[in-house]
Amino acid sequence: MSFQKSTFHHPRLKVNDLGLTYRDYEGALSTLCAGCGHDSITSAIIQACYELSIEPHKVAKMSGIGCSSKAPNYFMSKAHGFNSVHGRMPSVTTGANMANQALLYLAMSGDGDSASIGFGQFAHVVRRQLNMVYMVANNGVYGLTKGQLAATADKGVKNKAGEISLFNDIDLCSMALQLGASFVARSFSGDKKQLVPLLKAAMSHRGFAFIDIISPCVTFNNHPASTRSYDYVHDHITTAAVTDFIPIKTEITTDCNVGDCEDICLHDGSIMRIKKLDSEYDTRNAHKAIMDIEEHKKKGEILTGLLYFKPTASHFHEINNTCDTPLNQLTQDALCPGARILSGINDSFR
Amino acid sequence: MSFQKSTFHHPRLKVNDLGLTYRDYEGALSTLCAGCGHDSITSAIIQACYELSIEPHKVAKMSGIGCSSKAPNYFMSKAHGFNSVHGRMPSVTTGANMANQALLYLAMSGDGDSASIGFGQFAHVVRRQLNMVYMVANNGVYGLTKGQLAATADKGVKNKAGEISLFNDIDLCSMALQLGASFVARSFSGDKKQLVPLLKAAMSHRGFAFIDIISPCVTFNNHPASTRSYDYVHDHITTAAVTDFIPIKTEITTDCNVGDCEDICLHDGSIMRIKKLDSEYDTRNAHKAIMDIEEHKKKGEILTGLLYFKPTASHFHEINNTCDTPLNQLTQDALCPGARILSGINDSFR
Amino acid sequence: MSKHNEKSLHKQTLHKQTLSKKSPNNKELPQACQAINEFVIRFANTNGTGSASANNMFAKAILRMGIPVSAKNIFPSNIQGMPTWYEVRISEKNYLGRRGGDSELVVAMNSQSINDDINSVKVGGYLLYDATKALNSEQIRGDINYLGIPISAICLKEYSNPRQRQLFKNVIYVGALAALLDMDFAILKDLVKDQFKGKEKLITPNIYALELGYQYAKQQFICPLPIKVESRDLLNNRIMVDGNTATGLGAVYGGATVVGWYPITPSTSVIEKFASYCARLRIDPATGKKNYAIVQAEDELAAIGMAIGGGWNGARAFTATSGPGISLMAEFLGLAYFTEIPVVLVNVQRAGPSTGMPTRTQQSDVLCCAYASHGDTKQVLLFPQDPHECFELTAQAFDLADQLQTPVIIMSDLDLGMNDHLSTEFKWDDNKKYQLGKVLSTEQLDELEVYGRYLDTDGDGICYRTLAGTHADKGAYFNRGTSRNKFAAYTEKSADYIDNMERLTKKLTTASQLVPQPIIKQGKKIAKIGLIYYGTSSHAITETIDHLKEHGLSADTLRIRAFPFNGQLEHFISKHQEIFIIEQNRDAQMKSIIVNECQIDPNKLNSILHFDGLPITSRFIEQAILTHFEQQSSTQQAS
Amino acid sequence: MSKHNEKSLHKQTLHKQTLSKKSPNNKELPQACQAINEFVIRFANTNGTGSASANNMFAKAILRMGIPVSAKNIFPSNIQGMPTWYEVRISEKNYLGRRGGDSELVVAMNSQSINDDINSVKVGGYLLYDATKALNSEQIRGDINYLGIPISAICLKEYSNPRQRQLFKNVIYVGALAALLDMDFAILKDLVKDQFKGKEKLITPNIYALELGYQYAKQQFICPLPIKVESRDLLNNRIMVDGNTATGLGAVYGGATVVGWYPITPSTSVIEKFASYCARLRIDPATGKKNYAIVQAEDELAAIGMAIGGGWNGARAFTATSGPGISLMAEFLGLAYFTEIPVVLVNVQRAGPSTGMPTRTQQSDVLCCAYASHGDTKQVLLFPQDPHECFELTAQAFDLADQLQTPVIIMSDLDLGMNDHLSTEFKWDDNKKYQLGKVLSTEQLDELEVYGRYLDTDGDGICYRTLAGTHADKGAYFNRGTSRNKFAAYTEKSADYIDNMERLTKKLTTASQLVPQPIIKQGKKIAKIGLIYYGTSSHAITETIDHLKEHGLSADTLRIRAFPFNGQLEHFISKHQEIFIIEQNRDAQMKSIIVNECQIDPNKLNSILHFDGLPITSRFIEQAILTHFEQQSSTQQAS
Ligand SMILES: Cc1ncc(C[n+]2csc(CCOP(=O)(O)OP(=O)(O)O)c2C)c(N)n1
Ligand SMILES: Cc1ncc(C[n+]2csc(CCOP(=O)(O)OP(=O)(O)O)c2C)c(N)n1
Ligand code: SF4
Ligand code: SF4
Ligand SMILES: [Mg+2]
Ligand SMILES: [Mg+2]
Repeated sequence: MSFQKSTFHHPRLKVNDLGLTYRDYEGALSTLCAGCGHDSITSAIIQACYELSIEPHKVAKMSGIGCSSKAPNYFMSKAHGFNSVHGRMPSVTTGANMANQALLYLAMSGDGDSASIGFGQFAHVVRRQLNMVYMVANNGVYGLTKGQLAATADKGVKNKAGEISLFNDIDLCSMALQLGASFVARSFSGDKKQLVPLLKAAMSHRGFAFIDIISPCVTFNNHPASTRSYDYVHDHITTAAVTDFIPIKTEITTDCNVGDCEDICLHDGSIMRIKKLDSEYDTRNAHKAIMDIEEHKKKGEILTGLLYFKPTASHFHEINNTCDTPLNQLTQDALCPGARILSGINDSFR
Repeated sequence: MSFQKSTFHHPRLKVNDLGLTYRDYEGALSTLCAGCGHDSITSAIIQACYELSIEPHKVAKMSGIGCSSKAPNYFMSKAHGFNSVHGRMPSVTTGANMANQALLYLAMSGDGDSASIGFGQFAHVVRRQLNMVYMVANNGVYGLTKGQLAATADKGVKNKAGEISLFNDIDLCSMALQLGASFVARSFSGDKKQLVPLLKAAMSHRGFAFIDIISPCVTFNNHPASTRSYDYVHDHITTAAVTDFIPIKTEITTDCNVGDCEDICLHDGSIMRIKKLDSEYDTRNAHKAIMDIEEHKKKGEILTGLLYFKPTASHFHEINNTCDTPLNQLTQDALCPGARILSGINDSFR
Repeated sequence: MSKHNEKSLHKQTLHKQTLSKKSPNNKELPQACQAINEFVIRFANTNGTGSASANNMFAKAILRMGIPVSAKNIFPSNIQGMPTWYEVRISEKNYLGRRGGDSELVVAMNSQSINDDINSVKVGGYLLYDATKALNSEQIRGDINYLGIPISAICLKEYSNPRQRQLFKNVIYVGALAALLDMDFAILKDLVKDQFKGKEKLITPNIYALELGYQYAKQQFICPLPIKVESRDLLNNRIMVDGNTATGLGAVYGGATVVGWYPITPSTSVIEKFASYCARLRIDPATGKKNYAIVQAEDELAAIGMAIGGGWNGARAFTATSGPGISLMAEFLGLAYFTEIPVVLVNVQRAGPSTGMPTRTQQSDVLCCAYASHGDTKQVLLFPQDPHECFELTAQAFDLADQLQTPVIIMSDLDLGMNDHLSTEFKWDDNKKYQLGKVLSTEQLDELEVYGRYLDTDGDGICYRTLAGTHADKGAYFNRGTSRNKFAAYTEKSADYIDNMERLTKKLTTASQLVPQPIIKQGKKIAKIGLIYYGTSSHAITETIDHLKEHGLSADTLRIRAFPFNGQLEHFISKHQEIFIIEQNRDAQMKSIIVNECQIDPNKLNSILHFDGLPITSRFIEQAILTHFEQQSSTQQAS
Repeated sequence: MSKHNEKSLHKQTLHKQTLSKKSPNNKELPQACQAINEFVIRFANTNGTGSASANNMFAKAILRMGIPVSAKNIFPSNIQGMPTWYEVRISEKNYLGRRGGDSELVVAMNSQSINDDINSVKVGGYLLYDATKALNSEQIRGDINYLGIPISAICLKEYSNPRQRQLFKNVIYVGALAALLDMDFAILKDLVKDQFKGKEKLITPNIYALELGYQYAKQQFICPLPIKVESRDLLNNRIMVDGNTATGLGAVYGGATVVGWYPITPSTSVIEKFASYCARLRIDPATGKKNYAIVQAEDELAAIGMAIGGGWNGARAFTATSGPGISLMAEFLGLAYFTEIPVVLVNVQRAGPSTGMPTRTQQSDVLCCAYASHGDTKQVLLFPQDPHECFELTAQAFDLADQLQTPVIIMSDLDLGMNDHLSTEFKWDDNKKYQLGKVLSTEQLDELEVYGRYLDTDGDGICYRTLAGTHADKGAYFNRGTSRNKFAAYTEKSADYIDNMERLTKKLTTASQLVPQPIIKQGKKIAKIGLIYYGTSSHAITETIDHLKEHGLSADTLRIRAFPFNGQLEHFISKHQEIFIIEQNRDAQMKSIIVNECQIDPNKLNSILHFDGLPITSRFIEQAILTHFEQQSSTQQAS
């Protein structure tokens, strides 16, 4: 069941550049468990889109199957959404994007959805550099099927039923880095301050952006033996670099030390400011990022923030040399070669 | 069609420790193209098994679909083989191994089979550390379907039909390393001297062993614009470390400089000798291996040899704590709890 | 409040007053429902609030009183906070299918759904609700009886911990029901003790909560109500258990050792139960090591791939899945069919198509399983009706798969798999030996002159297989999904291909003799009506037969237990004038298969199709049959 | 040499001597085959040796002489070194199905298969072979004529480069055939010129090779042979092309822009041809950019996923696959059916099950496509018979998918897809507009009061869809594979679910009216026999009808072009006493569907099932029909 919220607008609600209120970015009432990390992601997305003044109907919300994949129903009801099949969101998003490159593709997946059944599709959509924001709500378990261990669960942890994770975890950020993603970040659903600007940067990035968001499952993976519980994550989080997002035509102020701060002009003219919290960190080195992730993991820490960014990335349509008009808007005139040409073709078969 | 070779044995053929001749390790006549790299892999496997005195019927030959996946038909006809479906060899091998851990699993796959359709299964069998030898015959194309580009093809190369590879290649060795494989090597079908000892080491290793074998497709990917042609590979190959294989009870001689040479005692008592050709190379550092692979690639070189090895690796059955008797040999007595226990179970439902 | 809307309201509850004939607003009250051991209680809860175990305790208490009972859990595809229902049918007539219709008693604990829940009370029935917050006038029907208990208020007073306040609500209403329905309170106490074995600290507070409810009801209402239970001895040794538990246990008894699986509702618990029984019964006593291996695969393709790999290598291997997983397994099922590998697949069907209604039941994968995969394929299917058969047919499935060297698919469904059913107890004969089929031993191979994997030596379409590692020189072959000759060598020769395909057809004929035969119930005199059904539809049938008799109609029945069919089905159809095939799908899938495989004129077969996702009811079936005859007689009159 | 083995041998070839009535060993020679424009030539080659283009040139030369011709490539599932055959049927009677049986002339170039090839020459027929190495005595039949040409020796002498020595062998025998069969040599030269347009340097050596063969034959044999060709004007504008090219071109004309695909024989060339036509016809002239996007996906699941994503977003999207790919797409096909997304899938069927015979033809995915995916599903299928229909039905499939908002599957097969067929030319009417179905524009949404994605406003089961980005406030919905109400909100309510499922059934009824109707050929007087067939079986039918007439049997025909069916099929069946359904599969899959969907008594339907992987022949069909009537009359006599 899903509930529509009342659409009555309080006259004095704040509006963004498009004249839309925060509520214009909301979706149906969530049916997730109270306290589920995924709901915090939803609200971070709403905030980011509202603040970026994204036109809701220019967004396509994509997902697979899982609690996390339900989340797109809970933001932006004015955007079309496609809740597809388990693990296959990347291919559906690829096709959708092929058909219409003018939309912003916000895709939500789970760790079961992306690291197990969907791992092949995940890898290949990274490889194809599809222009999209690929979010994984990483809770270390299969929420919707009641708590089985995901492939992202750390080796040795137990799920609620007491089963131990026997194998090394698959780190989706490391994989995305290795596969050549141009924007890779990790964040925490409980840290909106970090998450919202990362989301904004990812949405403004033209190219493939991946964000692994640790998102505790309160029902099945919030116990003391978990490394995806709110408490554990709070206590073990560490951040390499974060972003600030400065929209077009905003005056740029300097609020950080030279050297630890870098302003990058994005294709639409807005500025992404990378602030390094760890001054050693290099957001341009994918290999080092992989090693840093692992070193922190060895120390029991979770490295979050912007892990890698390549501002000059190209994306699928550039590589494919697709025409600028979205393919779904080409008319018969542009598509159909017509009878005259056909008669020439017929002749080639005589 | 497949042809059986005549099984007549010349009385003076050399025999190995089991009293078997080289021909006892052969299979059906190959139906691959004359000059196909895969046939060289076949003969390297035959040589390795013959020299290691492996009992043919204690081997299970596993494969997916492709020219490469036909290869198991062309070695060891005395071993059972399973030519499964495209991209799914890893799961079938997992099940087979679960059922009978006493066999040696020699698995052959192609780059289409493993890097595209089978990428998810590839990743997860690595993660589960199945005790097997996973070989990929890497020719950069889909041979059996006539030359489409594989995901392992280098960006920018053309296939025979003139299509350009638009995206970064997936490097299966790097992936295996990232996913925690305990033995990772790259070799070249044209370099038996390197390949045979690597195969022996992989077969003697208890744990997951991965070998990516560059294996030119003479029919569809042996042209000048290819980076998987015989000529290209010959000219651009470079080797980090190779192995020698010293069977049990053989006297160990020193034939290399101290420091660049390491002897490792395997679980069956034989010795694997790692000889470093590049004295800087560290076969115990998976991350460095990934970086080395890439650095060489940037220089236009193909790094081959033993890339990584973890002698103390554990494997699936150890982790699972499976009983030592192969599961397929357990009798009804061991498996069926019987009527008495059932009546207790019935009572629990009253 | 569409139904029996009554505006004004004086008293909401029957506090210590005799049930009057007058409603609170002085309208004539309909006769209050009266029943002993023959009524339905519906619990309306919010999921994730712990109601399931309390409701289950209630049902089990009825069971321990010796009264036949059935329970249906109607839950949402979400984890917490959505409406969920639990329907308990108490029936000393042994009518254990879902009854359907309104309930005599509704326990309405969910404010989200309460309006609908109030409407689901039968006229003259009872509504037990949390009276902490008064009902509004819209929620008052004049034709039912209200039993308000301030459950939240009691909990607020009694408990300080919020989790307890939530959990004990459920226990309190069970306690109240004990008083209202005259249940054996001692049984409830025992159940609490059983449930918290090992967590003894929890026993006292639970019993205390039961008593809170019990006492409140005793004090405030006239107990028992006109609907109530009385102890009986009607169980005949039956047990109450869900089908998935039985299937998991059947796999243990059947000797399964290799499992690849991927979680999916409603099949997950098949594997969970298999795993937990294995952990208890399958650890090697000498070494503490496992006599089995279970892998949570990365997806369903891998899951069936593992099972096939295990089956090929001579282990008894299986997997379990539902809907989408079945579709994903299609390619591998074709491979196993064509390469003739024994493997068992448990399909716990849910409502399709696509993701459909994952927590609702259906029998809608029949067609896609019978002919799974591209090309000409036919698969062996088994249709258990209850937990007893889940156990028995699962164990047998491993024999059949080994004997036939082909996949065997157990066609369970959500109702059977996840709901508790009263069922014949599980039985095992220690003298029965596993049928491992035609597998050649080292010695047999030694004696053999020529070995051909696909030589049909016995003429039954089933050939001799060999296992890797058996023999140093003989019997090895290259297993492949491509076509091959009798010696397993690759071939594109038409004659070899046809020969092989025709042998596979012959094998299916052999299979039709080996699989469990249909159960036919037929009087000496053949009835006019023949009912054909399978799986969980069977629970509605006794009731249907009885009710049809009341309408002067007698019916014989045939319950399909397996595909492929043999002659009995055709024979039954030919002997009956009016055949009805009862199914829980939209497209009459079993009928399609019957028509196709038995060459039966489809016009001879009437379909009764129930596919709303809830278990089929006898009412639905009766209705369809009666309507059929009414229409028939009206057309006859007209013509 | 099982067949006509003759031991002793004097002369192997008919060197400049009249065809004598005596065999080389003085036995009576059977009458040498005589035929003008009505015979079969079979080329036996090794694959990977360049024979395909030479053989194709031969067939095309016949075509350009105005004589109907058909060609079947019978190739192995391997790349190089295995036997491959090319069968050319020349028939001025327009019998263009595979004839089957032995051939009048066999060109035997493959020493691996030569014994079989010699046996495949018809009594009195001719064997053209490479006489560089003499045949052994076992290979000499007394009842056929040997035409030995030392082809290898000629090549060795004429060419130094080994690749040329290999390639020109094929051209030489084509040249020889030109002399032997009295072909128009100028046409062959033209074909060479056409073939090497752009590579002019290759023209002269190829023509030289043709002449080598031509001159050798002229000098050494009495030319022409009693079998020969004569120019005619029998083509009626027909073209010769393979079905996959036509399908790829149809997709261009149908406006397809989004393609996800994965290579698999025999469907690969559908996409390759689509891509190459797009590269020619679909580059934006202004910018040089592509008006389309093609992705070689990682597998078939991703391929169909991409097509569905594209279809959801309003592009015309498709994919193509075969056998295993169909199985892998099952889950996604269910999603597209249930979420009502237009998408086109081309299934070029090959011989199953499993990997089966990947380079052989069959019609064995009918059942699994019609009911693809778990749950209650039905898919729309189209059955093209020839390249003309591949073109037309593919273009139309995009209209149908958009109009019906559901997957449309084009059921081609290897024979149709990969073999050249003589076919009506492609036609396109520039006035015809794409039917984009019910998609709401911004303006339409503006005017709408309430939008519900699944409101059946028009009562035809097809609802109005909206595309992302169309309207700032209205029309957005959450597309899902779970069940939903008319407003696309998630529901587990039985009534909503049933309502939706019944609407989908209604939609299929609407579909049955929109899809291409069957082609019925029926005289004024209804014949006793009704033949029902579909797809490539049609090529055998003219011949069958003629031959049946010779046996005094007349037959009407119905060619199925689409599923779901409408009333015409039932009507045809009811009007004919004896119905035969002709299929290229083992399990009578189309018959199953007919019986099931049209409620027809299966006993009324006789199946003719050809499933050896080669294209069906008229001989096979006639035989089956004649046997049927013989058996019928013998049982009638007996009784
Ligand atoms: C093909 C298929 N297999 C299995 C399922 C059952 N299923 C639903 S959600 C899910 C896992 C969800 O886990 P995850 O992606 O981590 O999401 P979460 O619920 O944890 O947010 C599974 C296995 C399914 N719907 N489809
Ligand atoms: C499910 C499925 N999809 C596609 C195919 C067709 N197919 C056969 S082999 C192959 C690719 C083989 O490429 P690779 O694995 O690289 O092996 P190679 O032939 O190059 O050795 C494909 C796509 C198939 N058999 N099954
Ligand atoms: S089960 Fe876990 S992941 Fe799912 S909604 Fe509840 S808390 Fe969130
Ligand atoms: S096509 Fe390529 S890969 Fe296949 S057999 Fe020939 S050379 Fe080898
Ligand atoms: Mg998860
Ligand atoms: Mg390859």
